[in-house]
Amino acid sequence: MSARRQSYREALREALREALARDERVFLMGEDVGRYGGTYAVSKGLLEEFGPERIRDTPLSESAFVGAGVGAALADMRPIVEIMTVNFSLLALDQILNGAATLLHMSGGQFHVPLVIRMATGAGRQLAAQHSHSLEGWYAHIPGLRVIAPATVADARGMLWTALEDPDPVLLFEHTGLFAVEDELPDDAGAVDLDRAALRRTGRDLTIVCYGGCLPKSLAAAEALAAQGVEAEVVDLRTLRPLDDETILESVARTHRALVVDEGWRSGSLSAEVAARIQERIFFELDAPVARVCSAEVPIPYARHLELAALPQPESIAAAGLALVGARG
Amino acid sequence: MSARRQSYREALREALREALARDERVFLMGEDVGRYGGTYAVSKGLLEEFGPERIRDTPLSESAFVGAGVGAALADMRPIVEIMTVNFSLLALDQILNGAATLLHMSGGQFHVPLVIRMATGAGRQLAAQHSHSLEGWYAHIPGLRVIAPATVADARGMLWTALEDPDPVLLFEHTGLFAVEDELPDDAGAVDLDRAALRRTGRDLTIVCYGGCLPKSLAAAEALAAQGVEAEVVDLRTLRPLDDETILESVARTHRALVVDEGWRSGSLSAEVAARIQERIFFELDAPVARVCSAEVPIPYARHLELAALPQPESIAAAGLALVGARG
Amino acid sequence: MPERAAVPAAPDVRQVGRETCLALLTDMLRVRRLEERCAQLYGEQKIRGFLHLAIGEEAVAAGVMPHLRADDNVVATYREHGHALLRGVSMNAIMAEMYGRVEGCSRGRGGSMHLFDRATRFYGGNAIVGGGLALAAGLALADRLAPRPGVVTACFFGEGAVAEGAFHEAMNLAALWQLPVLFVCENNLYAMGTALSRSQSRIDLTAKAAAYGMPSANVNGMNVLAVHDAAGQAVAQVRERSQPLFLELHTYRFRAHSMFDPELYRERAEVEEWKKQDPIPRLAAELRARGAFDDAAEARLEADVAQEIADAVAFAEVGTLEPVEDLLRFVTSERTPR
Amino acid sequence: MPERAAVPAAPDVRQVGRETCLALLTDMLRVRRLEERCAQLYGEQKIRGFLHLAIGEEAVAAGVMPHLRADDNVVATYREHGHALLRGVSMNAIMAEMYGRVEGCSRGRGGSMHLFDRATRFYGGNAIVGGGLALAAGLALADRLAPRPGVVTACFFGEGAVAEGAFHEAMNLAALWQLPVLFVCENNLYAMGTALSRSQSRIDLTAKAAAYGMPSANVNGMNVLAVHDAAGQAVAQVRERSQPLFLELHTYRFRAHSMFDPELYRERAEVEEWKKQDPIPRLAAELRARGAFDDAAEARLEADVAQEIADAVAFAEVGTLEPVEDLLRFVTSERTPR
Ligand SMILES: Cc1ncc(C[n+]2csc(CCOP(=O)(O)OP(=O)(O)O)c2C)c(N)n1
Ligand SMILES: Cc1ncc(C[n+]2csc(CCOP(=O)(O)OP(=O)(O)O)c2C)c(N)n1
Ligand SMILES: [Mg+2]
Ligand SMILES: [Mg+2]
Repeated sequence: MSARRQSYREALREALREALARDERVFLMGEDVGRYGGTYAVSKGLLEEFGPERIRDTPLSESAFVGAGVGAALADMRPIVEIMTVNFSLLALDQILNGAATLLHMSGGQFHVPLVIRMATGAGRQLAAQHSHSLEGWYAHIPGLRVIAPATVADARGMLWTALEDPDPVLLFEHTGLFAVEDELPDDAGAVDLDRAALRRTGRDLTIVCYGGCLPKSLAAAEALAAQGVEAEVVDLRTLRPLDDETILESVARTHRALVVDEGWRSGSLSAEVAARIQERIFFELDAPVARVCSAEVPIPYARHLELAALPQPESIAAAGLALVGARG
Repeated sequence: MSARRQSYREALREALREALARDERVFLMGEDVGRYGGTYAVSKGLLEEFGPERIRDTPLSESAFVGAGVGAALADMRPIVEIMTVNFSLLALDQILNGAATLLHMSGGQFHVPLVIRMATGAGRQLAAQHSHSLEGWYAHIPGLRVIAPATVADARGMLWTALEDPDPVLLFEHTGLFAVEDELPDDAGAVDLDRAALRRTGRDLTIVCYGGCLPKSLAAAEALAAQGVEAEVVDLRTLRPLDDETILESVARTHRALVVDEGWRSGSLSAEVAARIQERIFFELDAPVARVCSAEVPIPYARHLELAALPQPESIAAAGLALVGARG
Repeated sequence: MPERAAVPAAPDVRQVGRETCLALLTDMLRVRRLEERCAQLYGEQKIRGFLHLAIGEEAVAAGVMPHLRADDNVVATYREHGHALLRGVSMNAIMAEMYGRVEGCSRGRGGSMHLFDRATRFYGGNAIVGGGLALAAGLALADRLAPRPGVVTACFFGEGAVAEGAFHEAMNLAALWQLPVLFVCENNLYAMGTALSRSQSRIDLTAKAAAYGMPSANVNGMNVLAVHDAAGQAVAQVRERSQPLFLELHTYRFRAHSMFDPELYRERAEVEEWKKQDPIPRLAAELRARGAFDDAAEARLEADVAQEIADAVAFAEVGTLEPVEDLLRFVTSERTPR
Repeated sequence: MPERAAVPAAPDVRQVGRETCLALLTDMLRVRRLEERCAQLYGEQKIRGFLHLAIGEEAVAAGVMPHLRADDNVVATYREHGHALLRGVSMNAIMAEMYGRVEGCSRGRGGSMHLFDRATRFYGGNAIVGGGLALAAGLALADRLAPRPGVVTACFFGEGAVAEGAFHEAMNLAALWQLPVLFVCENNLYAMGTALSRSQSRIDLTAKAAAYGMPSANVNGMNVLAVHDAAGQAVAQVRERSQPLFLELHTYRFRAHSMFDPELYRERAEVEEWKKQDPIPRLAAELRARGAFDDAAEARLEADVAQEIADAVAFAEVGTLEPVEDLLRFVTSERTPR
């Protein structure tokens, strides 16, 4: 089977192209997805290929075009709505929470909302406080949604397919730090199983649980730890709602130590839920408290050195890993 | 010192009246705060007393009037903005997160936002999926905000004062289930210390951590437990951001068992953060994993029996408390 | 309909036809009596939560619905009992819903504010003011893309919603993309206790439509024949031209906003004044004047309606409660049908 | 200004006066050269993050700012270097901000998109499209309540913002409460890659103002004398009547939206056509034609501006980095000053 080197961005684009080609009901809409070619060039070329009805530029009206996506999904289309970045998704949150996530239940199971909402997320490019949010964890709080965060090129390629097969709304978070990442991808790469977290590295001494933009950082930290004789297992959550408890717990039950890495602000981030669950379920397997490395609780500052200090980094992850294996138990 | 019996609603109203009388810069704005008398009658009579410039009815424009509150606070007024309920606050979330919470930092410390935003919160009155949210925990994720949740008549009376003295934005959550609760209140009841959680009941066997609408339920559960010989300590968080770790940890270090009660949906609720912190900080003091009783992960259903089943209840809290003291350790 | 048509003269009973008029009267009466009964049942705590009555405003739903086809879509607000009923949702299912029963049109999960029905393409029941407009645009977009030419989406909302950003965004989107949406603004002058003049700097709401280049009309919403006439033209225009249209219907609610409203914000006299325009006796009187309605007919009609309501209450009373073990159903779709 | 005034004839150099014209020219040139240098520094990675240049649009800020008093307020967008500079924020502080230095006008926490300055009542620098309008209404509300009669809040935003619900809500609120806000819409025809005609069903934006009953005017934003004239009248009207006003300034950005934009959405020829209207050479030529400007004056002016920029760069280069230990400062207020 042949393989090609592809970037995360290209993988997302191919997944979109394939979805559009496969199913007439699929269309993409959002700000600058068409003529501009996509803010992060993900949808570049698709307008030429599929035309303006299916690659639909919208006005700056996040609430309306997300709501329109919900409406179109209700009427059995398969809309893919792109919110340029998670930062602007706040303007559409009512439509997501009180609409997309809730209609199936409120209608007693009558109205499905097969909607996929993609958004770029994350900090790290000196875009400052209003353009650097990591709010995936927030969305993972909402019943009725599936929340996914591809961290690898293969997942960027495969997750959209699976998301489009979901009869319920799926939020897909693309970390801006990953767009340029490249990897080999088999030519027939396709749908991936969204129900399971993935072991990205095996190790006996501790489990690092992470997702999205923190996967490469966690893997780098694991390498650094390995150089010091500490073998970290790395679990990539992939789906943030619902969480795959089994994979997490199975790993931690083996390593007896868990470190959760999350680009969200520490208090109330997804890391808290993961930590709470681990101790709830396998408290007596733990040799040490579940530790966390998250973003500092500060609106992300512009200055480079401050932004770097505010976010999880391979160094801070490795340091927390070392402290964890040194902890009593 | 004499005392009067007062409802939570009346206490809130007196706090508003006092604030308006004390400081010319204070004004109240929001939907139906004036002529209607407040959706929950909290501001009833204030229009007549303070006039329409200071008791300002707004159009149904949550984003604009919250943003206007931020602007007025920047210019050194002391606005109290009422968002009728937390459910509608989603429409103003951008102004809260990207504005109120962030301006001080983005401006390098130049622009303070002394804004108080009040909102009703909570389920329990069969208002169904779109009108029953408990999103305080979400807001407690945002750096730059203080989030408070009065659970007693005294706190309803005192917290507004303290909030208005804060140079930074404060979100005040009033649980709809508490408006009619009455209690004795000294005539000179005034400002309360927002930095500390409160021990509402002492006990040796476990610590129940809760806030807002779950306080009466937790106290009822503690009584039920006491009847079975289990003495629960009840900690009322009062301030959800920043959390008063000390009071929580001090109690749990004594009881060695913690149960967190939260009306938010379980995954990603504030209860997760509290649980994560407890095990992080005093893991080796714990005789059992930190347990949680939260709302079921379902849009709140209309039917009464289903709504009751979806929310924490004294019975489910007591049952979890019993299970916890029975747990190994 | 031209851009911002003037208030058209209402047709009279003769022009509209006796059958149609009687049907309109029946429709309005069914809604009126149903809601009166709901208010009672609320007092008896059979119905709980929020309950918003449209008593006084029946001409709106009654005048618009007859023009919609089975494949059209309807989006409404929390004040939607009449809309659901006249769209064709059975009174049984509506009543059972308010009782929180499985037999309810939303299985008891939604309640008064969230009536839904797939069979009649009734997309709710939305309790977020302004929340339904974008949804309607999306339904119409789906019809455009499918394509299902000639399908109309009727979207009802109160005048209070006009202040919401959601209104602006959806109106622009519908006009920009020429989506076949009929926006029906039920201007009953108040949003809870807030009079329109305290909510809008300019209270002529068709001026908003004009700002989007959307055709619009002003209609007397207390005269069902006027509504029926204007809505007929409007629906036809949306259907044929596949472009949105904005109808402002001037109406009034006779009752409180919800069951909790002490009505401090308006004078009793104002309410009484508007009651003189009650669309039901008005049409009944016109019919009587033409000899098309009399005491006997009225008694029959009332009896029929009373029977329908009695049946619905009986149906709801014996309805099933969803087992508590099923609490978590319908959060996500069931992949294998149970 | 009447409701929706027609495009007024621009005054000429003689009418405006030589001194004022030279000041306007100087202002525009300072912004132009500053931004050209910023682009360079971005290439050198001295400036990072997003950088949005207003090259081509200098007449907007240059024409409006001179009419504002020290006690007026200014709210702007992420494309605000010129606004900050011409409001009186020092070039040093602006450049240091983009370098991420403590000496920056936001201590390096904000960067290019978040210039703030308390001294000049410059309330930022907002990177959420439409995010500043409600803020401006609130500033004006505070002036009303304080009261500080005669104070004006000038709020700048791009035409893309008009599609946001936030625009609608803030416009209505300002008009309803008669708040003294000057809304300045910088219509440069594109929001990133989206042409206005793909964003608005009706592209005459003053029609939106009319829907709120707000007076408005259309102005040629490429002619600084026209802007200066219209803004003068507008500011005076807002100040005197204490009511909002909407100015639509037709302008064009010569450069890409940001440093990442491949400009696939417009023809090179369109850009070149607009460049012929470049407001800087246009005014320079008019001044030359009147003998009020010549090669020597131009050389002097360019040299002065170059010096100011060189100084600013030097200042920023030697600026301080905030200690990493201070990362958490300014999240909440410091109760005891450090
Ligand atoms: C976004 C939002 N804000 C506030 C409310 C609370 N609320 C419910 S109904 C209502 C009044 C709406 O008035 P209008 O749109 O005129 O409809 P009417 O009730 O008159 O039919 C308000 C403010 C809400 N449901 N949603
Ligand atoms: C709410 C929101 N949506 C999207 C964006 C991304 N974005 C940044 S600038 C911009 C274009 C804005 O255009 P316009 O308002 O015309 O201002 P211009 O850039 O032309 O000056 C967009 C879409 C944003 N910053 N905020
Ligand atoms: Mg109304
Ligand atoms: Mg623009």
